[in-house]
Amino acid sequence: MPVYIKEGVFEPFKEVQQYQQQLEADIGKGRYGASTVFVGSMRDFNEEHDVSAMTLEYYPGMTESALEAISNEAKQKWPVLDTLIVHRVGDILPNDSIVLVAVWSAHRAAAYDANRYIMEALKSRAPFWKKETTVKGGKWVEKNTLA
Amino acid sequence: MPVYIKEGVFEPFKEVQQYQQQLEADIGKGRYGASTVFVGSMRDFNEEHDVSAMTLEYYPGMTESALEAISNEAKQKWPVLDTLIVHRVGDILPNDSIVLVAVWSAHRAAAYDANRYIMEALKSRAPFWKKETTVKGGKWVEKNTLA
Amino acid sequence: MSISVKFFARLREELNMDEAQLEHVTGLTALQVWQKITGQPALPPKTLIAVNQEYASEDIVINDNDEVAFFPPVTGG
Amino acid sequence: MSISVKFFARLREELNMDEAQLEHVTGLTALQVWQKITGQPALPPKTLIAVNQEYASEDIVINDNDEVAFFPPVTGG
Repeated sequence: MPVYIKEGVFEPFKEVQQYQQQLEADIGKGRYGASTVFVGSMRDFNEEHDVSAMTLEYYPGMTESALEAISNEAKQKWPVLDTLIVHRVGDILPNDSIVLVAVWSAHRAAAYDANRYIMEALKSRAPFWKKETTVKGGKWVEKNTLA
Repeated sequence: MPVYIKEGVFEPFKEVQQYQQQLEADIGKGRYGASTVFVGSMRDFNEEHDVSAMTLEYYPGMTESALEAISNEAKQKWPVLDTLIVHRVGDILPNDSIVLVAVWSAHRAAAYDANRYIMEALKSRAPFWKKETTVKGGKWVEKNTLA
Repeated sequence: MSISVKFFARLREELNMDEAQLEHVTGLTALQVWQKITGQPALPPKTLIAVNQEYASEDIVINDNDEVAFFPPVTGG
Repeated sequence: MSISVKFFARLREELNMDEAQLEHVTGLTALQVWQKITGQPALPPKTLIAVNQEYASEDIVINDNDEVAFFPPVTGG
């Protein structure tokens, strides 16, 4: 159930593929039947202003433990074999991946439900803060998108 | 909204990554904020018997158009930028990927909902048939898993 | 008048037939096509029918050059 | 008695302070820690509080060596 905070650009689907190879080596092949991946990435538009870049601040220590707690909650609520969370921090450009959530399960309903649960919990509880750079200067994002 | 039927092994996350590069080249970077991927793969156990292999039969022509129709339905129901469906046919071994559904959208709710809609519709309507190879011989799967 | 008939999966194996042509018939329903080709009065329970690659019911009337397919419940994904 | 106090994001910028130490105080609530450090009577609306990296309310009593953090609503993901 690892959680990674990354300062630099990451390739979400490469991360998933590499992690999954390790997972198969650890638990054996053919153990899961369903995996879900969510990737949130930076768009180049948000509300009224064009956003040219973004900075993501976090709370070292608390952010990781919040994400670990969320992963464990998902594992208690659904029959999940494993999860992976990667979240970017620092300076981010449009089209960069910001967050990756992956879930492996024997069944697809659990894989979908747990993935979405983790994302919603992350959005509402994990200490990250976005500051957008627009033509008008820096602007803290005040409210998270509900969906 | 492409649909691919594949006879041989495929790497789902490599497929997604390659397709996404093409998508970004076509529609421009920073256009989507959320992508979801579902991968269904073969487990080495199913109900009572150990399954050592599987054969997936399909209806050339109808299968593709059923999947295209399902993709279009998802695009009409949710603000989806693009979708990708890959489904394996022929001889399949445990741990092989069977199906990949990817959805790109500006918003995460649409990306989750549309992905799940496509998978449920595929399971109930797309003409594919599984025959499992167990120690007792070949056995057609009679009923699809609900989840 | 020629109708192309296809069978898939368990039905294909049980009938030992994957494709058949029905000639010189007109106004048949899908069920009647099944009866003529297989000699069986009824479709096995839960059998699905597609006409020209779209789902249809057993009372649909088949036209010249139509493709009719019979198959068990689908189990992909 | 020493309390470590942290500020993040917009609060960090507005207060021009990312970290502070509060010495020789005892029995303070999180709100009183905020008042002592910032000189402001109330927390800005929607401000979140974490004590030892877990969410807490403003009336929680702070102990020796605790880490208290104040920050705006989170906006990750």
